[in-house]
Amino acid sequence: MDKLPDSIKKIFIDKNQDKSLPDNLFAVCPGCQEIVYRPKLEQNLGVCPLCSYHFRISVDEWINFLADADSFTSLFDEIVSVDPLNFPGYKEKLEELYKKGINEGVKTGYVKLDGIKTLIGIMDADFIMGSMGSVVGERITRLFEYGMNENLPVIIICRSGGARMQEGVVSLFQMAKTSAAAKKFSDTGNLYISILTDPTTGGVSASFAFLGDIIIAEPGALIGFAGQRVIEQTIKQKLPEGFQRAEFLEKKGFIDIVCDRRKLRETLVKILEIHRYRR
Amino acid sequence: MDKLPDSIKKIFIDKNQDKSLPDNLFAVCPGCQEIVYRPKLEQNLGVCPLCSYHFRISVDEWINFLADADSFTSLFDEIVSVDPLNFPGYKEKLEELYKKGINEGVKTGYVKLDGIKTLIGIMDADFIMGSMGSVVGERITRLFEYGMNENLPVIIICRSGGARMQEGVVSLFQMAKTSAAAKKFSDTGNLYISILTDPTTGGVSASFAFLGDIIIAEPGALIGFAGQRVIEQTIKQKLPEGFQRAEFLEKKGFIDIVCDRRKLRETLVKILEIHRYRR
Amino acid sequence: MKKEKILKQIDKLKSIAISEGIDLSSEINRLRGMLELESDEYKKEKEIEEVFSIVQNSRKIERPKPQDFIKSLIKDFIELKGDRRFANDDAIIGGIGYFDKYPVTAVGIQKGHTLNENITFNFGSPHPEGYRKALRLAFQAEKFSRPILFFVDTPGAYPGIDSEERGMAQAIAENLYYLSDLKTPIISIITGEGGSGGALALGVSDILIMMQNAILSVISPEGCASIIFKDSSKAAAAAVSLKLTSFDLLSLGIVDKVIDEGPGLDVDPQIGYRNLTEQISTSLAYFTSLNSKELIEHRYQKLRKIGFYKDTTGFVKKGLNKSKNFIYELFKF
Amino acid sequence: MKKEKILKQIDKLKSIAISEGIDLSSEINRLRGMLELESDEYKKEKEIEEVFSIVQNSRKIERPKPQDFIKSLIKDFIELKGDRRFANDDAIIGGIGYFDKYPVTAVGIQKGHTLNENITFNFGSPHPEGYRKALRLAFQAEKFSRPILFFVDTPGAYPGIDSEERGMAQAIAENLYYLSDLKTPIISIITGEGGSGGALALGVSDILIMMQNAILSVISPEGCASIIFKDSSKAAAAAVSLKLTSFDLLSLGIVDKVIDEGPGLDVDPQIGYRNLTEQISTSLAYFTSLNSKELIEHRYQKLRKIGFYKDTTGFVKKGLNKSKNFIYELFKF
Ligand SMILES: [Zn+2]
Ligand SMILES: [Zn+2]
Repeated sequence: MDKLPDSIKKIFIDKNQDKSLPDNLFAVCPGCQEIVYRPKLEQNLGVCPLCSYHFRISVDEWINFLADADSFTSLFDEIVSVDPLNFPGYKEKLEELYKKGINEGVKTGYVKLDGIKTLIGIMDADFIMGSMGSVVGERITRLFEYGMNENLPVIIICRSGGARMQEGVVSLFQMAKTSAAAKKFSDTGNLYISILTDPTTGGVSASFAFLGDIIIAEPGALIGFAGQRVIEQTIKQKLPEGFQRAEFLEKKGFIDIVCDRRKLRETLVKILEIHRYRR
Repeated sequence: MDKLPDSIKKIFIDKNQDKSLPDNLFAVCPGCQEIVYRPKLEQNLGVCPLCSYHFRISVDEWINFLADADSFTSLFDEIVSVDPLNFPGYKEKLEELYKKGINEGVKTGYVKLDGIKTLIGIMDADFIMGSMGSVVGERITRLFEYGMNENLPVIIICRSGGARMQEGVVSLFQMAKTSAAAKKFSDTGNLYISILTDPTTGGVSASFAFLGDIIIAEPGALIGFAGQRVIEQTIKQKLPEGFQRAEFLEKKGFIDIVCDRRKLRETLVKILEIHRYRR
Repeated sequence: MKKEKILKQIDKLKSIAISEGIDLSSEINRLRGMLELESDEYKKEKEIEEVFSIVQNSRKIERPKPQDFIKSLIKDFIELKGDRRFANDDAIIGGIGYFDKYPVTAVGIQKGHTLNENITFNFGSPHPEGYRKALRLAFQAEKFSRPILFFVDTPGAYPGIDSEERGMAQAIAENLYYLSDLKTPIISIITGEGGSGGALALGVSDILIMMQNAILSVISPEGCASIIFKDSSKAAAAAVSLKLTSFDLLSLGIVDKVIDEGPGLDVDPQIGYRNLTEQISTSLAYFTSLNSKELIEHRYQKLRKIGFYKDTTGFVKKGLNKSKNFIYELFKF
Repeated sequence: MKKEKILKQIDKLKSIAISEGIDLSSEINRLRGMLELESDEYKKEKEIEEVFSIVQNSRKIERPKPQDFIKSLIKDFIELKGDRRFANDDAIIGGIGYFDKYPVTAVGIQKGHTLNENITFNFGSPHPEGYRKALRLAFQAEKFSRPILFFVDTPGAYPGIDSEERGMAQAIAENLYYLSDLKTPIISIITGEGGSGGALALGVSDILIMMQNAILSVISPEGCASIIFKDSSKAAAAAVSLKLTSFDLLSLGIVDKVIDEGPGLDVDPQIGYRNLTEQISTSLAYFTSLNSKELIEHRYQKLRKIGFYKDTTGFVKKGLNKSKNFIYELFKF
């Protein structure tokens, strides 16, 4: 990992609290407020070496970090978004994003993890908050269908603001569609591991994100159905510290494992193996 | 109903707070503390006409009240208790109870309700608190097995202090045995209605009592796993008003219907009919 | 307003042209152009007005609520309570009864006609235990081969601390998951306000029916306006953009049937009830005639096909994972 | 004590009889009779002592607890948390790993070796969510055809307000119900204190194994003494009456195998672990060789046959429902 990942760069710019630090070679960690040296952070998979704060990392970084070298082959890139409702500004937004080369709210394909072939979906928060429109729904659905036909496990790294409002009820029903596919996939006896990263909320959390046989969450990740602002407005009070965070959800019984990113790959391989996926 | 049911008589004696009332023709209701006239109470199925307090009634009274006239035929009376552990005093207790003519902790058989044939089990609290020993377990199990073979519904009126300690772990395993039978019965698509009356606790509550497709409770009935004294000793504080009562359990999501005894028969018939048991 | 002015001006010019014998046609055409522009705007305004009045109508306190539908359509209804885990949620009513000759399981989201009722029913916003109760009753319906009727009217699942603590997201997801292949017919009817995931959790069905003046939306128009348009006053316009009316959703292929309400359910519910009854009867007859494999396959395909996207397979010549730019090119056409 | 005195007295009389040449045989016989009586009592006392020391041993803080068994017997254990409804219960640990070559699901009740641990683990007394977690993991094991190992050591399900509020009775009942025909092998091992329904909820299995010094009881000896004997000091005697030791339960046909602990698990667990490992290996090989129908039928029959009663069918001549008195007559013989 010699290059500087873009998303981390962006985070440094966003989160950097001391503008005087030159060239963003250093960043202020939102977890410990300490100054961290960027290349160190990179080496550490985007986890603060001091306090283990998990920075958000990009789709490419996820692939680099999880997959065996050059093992990723993308699937379903051919499915692209349209603007079914003629929603104000949506078409322009899509064009702008495609121009940037971002493919959609989720990237799907297959990889090898320590030699074990598995299907993977990685959500892309840079594409309209990783929201689930028709394309995200269709790709996730196809991923499950592909998995049930090929008897491959499915791993999905979730990160989403929820439904894609610009596709209205069409977007809402992607929740039902992906959940139905997850059920059909499960009935073939195959394994689905869901990994919840910061943030996993709304329509994605209320569908395939919480339907994993095994649900893993990254430390500190915000996970929930309703947005925190909406809840605060409804109950007219401040939310408690740690509310809707991975550790909170684990205590409440909704997460199997809160797993440090630095141990995630090894954990996934172990889980895949025990489900007899090394052949 | 001309005769005075024994159990009600007994309750009057037990509960009667004003000993001066002659001959127990009147009783003080534990619900409203008012004086109630015994024949009125009888007419009212043992429910206080003033405050709807549900007095405990006996097995025979249950049959009289629920079943079509002369429709009850008992089953499995031939199974009687032994003393497998040679437990101090158990044999003598059993002999004493049999001498009194009480058959066991549960009476099982079939009845007709408004012409609909159904299997029924009625627990008898006069037999060692309606505790579940081998015979209760065996009769309940046979009731389910009979039901699955004949495609008949099963109704069980629960009332029990729990496991029969005098039969040790043999008694404990009746919970597993009856639950397994309930599962097998359910898989044949037949209906099991569980009716929880005062009290339903311990091993009976933690097995077939809570396994009904539909769970009905009598108003005010004490229902729970642990005894109130044990809980108070454990948590070192008094229990809140209404704790472990039917209405409490309904609020907590564990009871389908809290049903007044005076409406129970009609409710049961409706439920049986809707499950297509009138043929 | 403007339109009338322009029309009067055109009339005036025409009279002048005739009386004075001069050619004013270029000026008149200019005005006509303005008129067309004006008329588009006028139509749009009117549409916004209409759609938002449907939104408001769908929430009317006088409108019959799911519990009223159950009372009117289900004979001998027996309420069954509880999720067997944590609580009975009063925002959801469920039980068994007869629809016509069919024993059915009916589940509805309760909404109040009065403030007191609304407090009891939490304004029609269920907690996770409500959805879990619904699922429990659905499993029971499956055991006894009873069709299920869902009546849906909710601003949405309740967004509170307790809801999140008990896993609202998980509860909704689980409903979608298990309802998708439950082996008994499911009919879902949106009767009023179909609010997002909280409505969808009871919307997975063999046939999705909407009352004519009901709405179904991924987000409330108010929420959409403030999030997308950054202007909460634009709720009415957002309502149009969201395509949340029954006929919009019918034409999008998401809703299968729209039920004529006659004068409107709030005015006289009987016509709406009658039309709905007819539709349910037909649907029950059809779906109970399918075997469970056919039923499940039909339900899956119904959900499966929802979605609008462009499949560029035919055009793609390069390797799949290198098609990014190419796709972008395609998208422009 | 008394016994020794009597023996000395007999010796003395014998010497006198020989030295003095008189017949003391009747007196000696009288004393011998006393000795036998005394010996019965002595035996009983000794039994009470022995059994109660087993009870106390089963609860020893030094004794390995289920989490230690899992650590020692399960390779690559990955803990999986939560009931997906309300909470993760720390009194129960569950997860996946390998037993020998078998991927298994292992679930244990955690008990502490220290006060702090005990506070974390609630002294090995689970709440309803603990049993629901166990059941969730059991269903998952079924999906993936993984055998299940339950390690049980608990004073009982937690008797608290919160436990009752969340349906302890219902939770245990549901475990018994669904485990009874779960389509994957289940092996249950009572490692220490098998306390009543709270132990049984993880005791429904294809083979029920007890560590030699473990106990399994419908009620604690202390509870039994105070309820039945109305005297809490009679716990030790109650322990004998309850037949709660591994060998008692083996001979009652409830426990299938007793595992030799060698010097005792608290002294050196390795021998016990080794013997248990061997037994589990044999059992897994056998039960994984059955198809699911055979497996379920075996499990059902195993539970089905538990119970001691007299079936008087052969004797009954009268109508079944009039046999009360007749049964009473029979009972006396
Ligand atoms: Zn840090
Ligand atoms: Zn009264």
